[in-house]
Amino acid sequence: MQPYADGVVTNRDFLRSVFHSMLRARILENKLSSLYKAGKIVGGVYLGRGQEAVSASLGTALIQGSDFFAPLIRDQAGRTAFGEPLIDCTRTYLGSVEGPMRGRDGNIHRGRPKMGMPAMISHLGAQVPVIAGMLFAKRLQGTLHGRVGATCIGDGATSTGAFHEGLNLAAVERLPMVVVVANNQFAYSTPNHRQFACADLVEKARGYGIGGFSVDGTDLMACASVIGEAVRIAREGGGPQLVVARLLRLSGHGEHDDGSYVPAEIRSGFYGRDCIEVAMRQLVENQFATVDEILAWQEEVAEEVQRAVAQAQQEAVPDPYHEDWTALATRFPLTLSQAQ
Amino acid sequence: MQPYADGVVTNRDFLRSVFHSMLRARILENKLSSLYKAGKIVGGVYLGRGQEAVSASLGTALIQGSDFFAPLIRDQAGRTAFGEPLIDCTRTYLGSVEGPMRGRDGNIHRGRPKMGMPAMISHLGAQVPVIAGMLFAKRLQGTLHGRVGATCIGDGATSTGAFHEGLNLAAVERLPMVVVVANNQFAYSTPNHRQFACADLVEKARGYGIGGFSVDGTDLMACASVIGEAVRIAREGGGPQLVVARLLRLSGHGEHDDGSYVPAEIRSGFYGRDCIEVAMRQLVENQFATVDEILAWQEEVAEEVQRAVAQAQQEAVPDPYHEDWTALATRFPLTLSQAQ
Amino acid sequence: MSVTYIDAIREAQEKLLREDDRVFLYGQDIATFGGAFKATKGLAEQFPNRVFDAPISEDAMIGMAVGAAIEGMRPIVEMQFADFSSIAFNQIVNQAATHFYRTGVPIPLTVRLPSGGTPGSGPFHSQSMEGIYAQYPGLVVLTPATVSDAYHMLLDGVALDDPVIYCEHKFLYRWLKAKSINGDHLPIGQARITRPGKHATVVAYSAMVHEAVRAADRLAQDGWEIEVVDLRSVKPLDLDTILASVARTGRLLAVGEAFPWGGVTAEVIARVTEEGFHLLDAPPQRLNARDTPVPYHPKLWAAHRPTPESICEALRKLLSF
Amino acid sequence: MSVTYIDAIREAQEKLLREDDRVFLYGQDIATFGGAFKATKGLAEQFPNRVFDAPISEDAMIGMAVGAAIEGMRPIVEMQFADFSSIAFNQIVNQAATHFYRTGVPIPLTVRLPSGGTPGSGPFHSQSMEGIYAQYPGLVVLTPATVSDAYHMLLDGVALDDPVIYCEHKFLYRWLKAKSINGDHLPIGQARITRPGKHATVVAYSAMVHEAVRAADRLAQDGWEIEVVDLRSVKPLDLDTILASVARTGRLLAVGEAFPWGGVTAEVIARVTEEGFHLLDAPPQRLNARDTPVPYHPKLWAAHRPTPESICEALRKLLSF
Ligand SMILES: Cc1ncc(C[n+]2csc(CCOP(=O)(O)OP(=O)(O)O)c2C)c(N)n1
Ligand SMILES: Cc1ncc(C[n+]2csc(CCOP(=O)(O)OP(=O)(O)O)c2C)c(N)n1
Ligand SMILES: [Mg+2]
Ligand SMILES: [Mg+2]
Repeated sequence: MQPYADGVVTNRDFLRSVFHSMLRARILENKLSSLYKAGKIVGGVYLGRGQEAVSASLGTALIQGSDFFAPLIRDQAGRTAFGEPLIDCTRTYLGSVEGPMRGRDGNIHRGRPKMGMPAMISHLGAQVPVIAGMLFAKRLQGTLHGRVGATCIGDGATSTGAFHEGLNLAAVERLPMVVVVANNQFAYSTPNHRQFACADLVEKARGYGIGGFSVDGTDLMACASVIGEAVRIAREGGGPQLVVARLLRLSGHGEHDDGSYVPAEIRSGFYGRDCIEVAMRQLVENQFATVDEILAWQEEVAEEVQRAVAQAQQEAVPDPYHEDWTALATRFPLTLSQAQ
Repeated sequence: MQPYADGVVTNRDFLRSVFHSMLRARILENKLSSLYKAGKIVGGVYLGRGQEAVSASLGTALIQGSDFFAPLIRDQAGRTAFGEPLIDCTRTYLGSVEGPMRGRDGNIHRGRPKMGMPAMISHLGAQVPVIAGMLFAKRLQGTLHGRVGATCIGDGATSTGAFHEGLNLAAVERLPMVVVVANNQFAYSTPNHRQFACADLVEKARGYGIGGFSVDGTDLMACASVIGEAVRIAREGGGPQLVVARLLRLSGHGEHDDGSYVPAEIRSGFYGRDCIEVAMRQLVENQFATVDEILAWQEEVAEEVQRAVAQAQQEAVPDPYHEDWTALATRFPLTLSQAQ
Repeated sequence: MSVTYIDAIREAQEKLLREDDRVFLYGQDIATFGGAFKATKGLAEQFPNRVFDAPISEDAMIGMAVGAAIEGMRPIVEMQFADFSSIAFNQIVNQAATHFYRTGVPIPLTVRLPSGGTPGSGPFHSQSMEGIYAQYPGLVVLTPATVSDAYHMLLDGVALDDPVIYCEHKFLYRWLKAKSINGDHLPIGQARITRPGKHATVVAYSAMVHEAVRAADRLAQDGWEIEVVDLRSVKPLDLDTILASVARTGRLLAVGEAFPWGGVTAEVIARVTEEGFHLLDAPPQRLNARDTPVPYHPKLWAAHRPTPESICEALRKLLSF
Repeated sequence: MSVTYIDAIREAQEKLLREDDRVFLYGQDIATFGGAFKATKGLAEQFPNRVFDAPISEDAMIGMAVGAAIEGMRPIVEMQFADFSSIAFNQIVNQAATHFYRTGVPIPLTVRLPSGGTPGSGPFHSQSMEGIYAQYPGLVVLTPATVSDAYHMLLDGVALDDPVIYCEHKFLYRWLKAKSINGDHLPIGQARITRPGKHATVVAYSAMVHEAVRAADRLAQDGWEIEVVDLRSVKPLDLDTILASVARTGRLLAVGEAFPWGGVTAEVIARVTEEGFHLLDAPPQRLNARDTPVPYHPKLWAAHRPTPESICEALRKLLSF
């Protein structure tokens, strides 16, 4: 969906759509948090609270079925906006064998590569070249036109060699790629000043020869507009675009973490505001949605989440005795004809 | 040696010194090339022809015994300027067991880590964090003041994750480090436009939050001045500095390669001029040296090179039967007292 | 009062910082935060300017530590998980490991790898990489299985002049407790007879030592006396202790938590059969994890790695020859 | 007319590009320049927009290829030297190797690794990494020793749906010639009896097959008939063929050019002793390179890796039991 393609009307629809995904993500994640605290989830739970405006703006600007999106650990909102069914999420967290990862991998590592959404590995930065490669394949196949590939990463992940190599490769190939950096001021407990020394991460863009944008990540309208614009430029052949969003994680690194290392003045500072509240205000003030509408959405979504959790909880977990214990697609030994 | 510390007089001495190292490197490398072609050297021979002004300017601006210098494959001139004896070079290339690598490693991989010059591994970019670590150690030991660490790399190596991670780490620690990129337009056969997409590699500096300089690498006086300045700033606490020198490799990638992929218009273009000739002209025109002086240096150096080759050639090569076949400093089994 | 495996790792680092000013700690989130597993809790406050948060740059972290080691320091680098050392692979195996051989200048660097599986951790937070690093000349690879070893082997490892890959098992962190940090304090390179026996030898290391002891306990109920050897260090490998055990029992099972191709168990079997073939009364057996990534779901995970049940089964087979 | 090992690699890539438009080549200096070893000579001209020069970014090269494979391509990535794949280690072992298991989407990616030692190449242009990659679930690791295998196994490897680590030996590139590229064309996963014999079995792969044959030739002069088995692929490993050979000879020597801890030879011995202990009339032996980085100087290099002399010596020891 294009944020500004047809002026105000589309704009309204776009913003409502982004917000709806934000809401779905927030409510879903609140539920995941409760489930975690109730001991119903094994493994880590990493939430995107406070980052929904950025993530959902990106996911909404992408076209499912044609674009590619590699979400990272705080992209529940982007996943939702890109079209991932909630049930994929609850199944994965709750270990259902029906989920896309079948219990083999967990939580945020889920994906559906064949639907344009690769499944992240934990190693930060590693999805950047993967998205580049998906786009590269489309160029070779002659079907790149009009497509975009995008990925989100954190401030910490900009320090990885993978980010650097991948972004540079995309720049050399001038691929239609958007990398959104959610600079939430911390990488786990590590503050920006122990992570990089430039004034704003967006200053990296020039060094890669790509477009650069900076945006207040707590502001729905700013995010929708700037990220939408970056996606549009990439889609129209402008090469890779780097968007840096300034914001704050509104929870711990994971639900095991209380984030107490974040100083009080940062928490209560500008980026500590909740993007959902800001967005709600923006929608209402601009008469894009009414309070009642939003309350109705909330109720709907809460029920939807409840259903997705309930369904995943009643499904079978993987059974080691029926597990196909091989990592290979090929079944060896091959006969001669198979090998050819 | 500081290029401009005491005005013109030192400047004159500095330039003469840089030039002398350039000359020594060129004459030595011409000899290495002949030895290679005569089949006297096993393994690759990678020369710094055309890059001597950059490399020697850096080596001369550094203080041996206090600064650190990690040369790369085209830094014979910088090595010489930093104080590496010619015999270290000829011994390594000719496989003498007396050389610093004792036949265990070869050619450009030589170094004397304990004298401030680490021995490069082949993997490009890998020396960047090593220099950072040497400086970091000095900070911890309280003896960093006044020191600089430097390394050279090529345009191609800026695409490595190692370069990115290492430079960023140095920037975060604000270490007194200078990274000189010799942008010789090609990485082996790969031209700049297949390597990066920014207009000038110096544009990367801002993205790391460090100082950036750009210089004509064929111009001795420009190199001495700009590189000298970068070293000075780093030494005085200005944090890491990135210097990008534009030039051309005046030989193949290695002596096995004729570099025929370099288009004629680039060869005959501005960066195709020979920095030694430019430097000679500059010295003479500014009356920093006379032609006779330079001719005398040439003769001296040629003899010196001849001696270093002759000596290395008559020395023993390593003997596998007397080789200590272990990669460990520790001799196992340890007794209890040794282990403590 | 009891001390856990991770307490021991913390204590060792505290002692090292206190007694050796060449030691410093470098790793992600290890300073104020005290590390993802709290192995460095409080150390940054106690030793200002000796404990540093690193950027998310594993390759540069090791490269930096190599440089610092050249200049006389003894860095301890914490990888947040062993699995992330794949990013630092080049600096570990090509820079650190080759340095002494090439230049004669040793690199006394210790890399702490939080290793091994725990339920729900999945493919990228569960790996056991000892068998990867041990293949490279120039590295010492330690795999402590006890609280006392976790402590003493970290101290002894940092004292070595060589790069040390210190594989600490995450499952043992809080689960494994001891009355005291003291122990027999064997030197690095020496294996331990954890449990004496006479019918078969199980060679294990790290968390698998405990699974092997459990299996041995069960088989004891049927009258079998199983000897359990704890390798402690996988490189160097203490072949003498293994051979002496096999000489007593005539039967060998090697157990490891890593992937089944190659690795520690293959090396143990190959060395024993080469040097002690005549001691063997039955085909030596191996038990490793399965040949897939480490699965996320606890049910799959429990079936992926060796367990007391599968070790018992392997031992029964071994004893039946 | 004769065809070399590297010709075969080039021919295979040409055929693949011609017949399968999912195939593309990616690597440093492989387009106009034709590659550091000329394995892709002329292919960029012949197949415009199918052969690409990569930046010096091994990690991104593999990451990119994984992405392309997800979208239906069959990339062949050339590492300039196997040793530089250490930079791509994470993308190979954690991204490519785990992908099918995790997601059910296969990654038909082939990574060409110019492997093994040549005189004067030193520690970073000589490595043999097959035993490293084979440890990881999800990878197929091929080690062709003949011209025909170099050709057919590259074709067959690219046809597999899994990531393939194709280890091509640099020493064989121009030294190894054959009359024709055709051969017996065994399927991947099947070993070959290169030289039949009855007194002992040497299991080898890649360049070491030729050294083993030389050693066997020498021992033949003393009346010993040595059987040489060429593994061809080290993962999967064809245990059946090895066991059948050992059943005939009763004696086993495993020879590899990689470092001596773990690796292919350990896996071979461990598997044979586990499954075929009763077939062995003598302790199975191993011969690997020495436990140091690969030295630069030809004199040291020649003593670092197994040679016909050292193989003969190991065989004589084996035959004397
Ligand atoms: C290469 C790598 N190193 C370390 C980690 C462990 N780790 C997981 S999340 C994280 C912090 C990430 O910070 P950032 O990129 O800023 O993202 P945020 O969590 O703030 O959204 C770390 C260090 C990892 N996943 N990958
Ligand atoms: C990580 C890595 N990949 C590949 C190589 C092989 N290689 C050696 S030199 C070279 C080209 C280097 O180009 P550049 O950095 O521009 O330096 P130049 O040779 O032009 O001085 C390459 C690809 C390497 N040494 N390291
Ligand atoms: Mg962050
Ligand atoms: Mg270059």
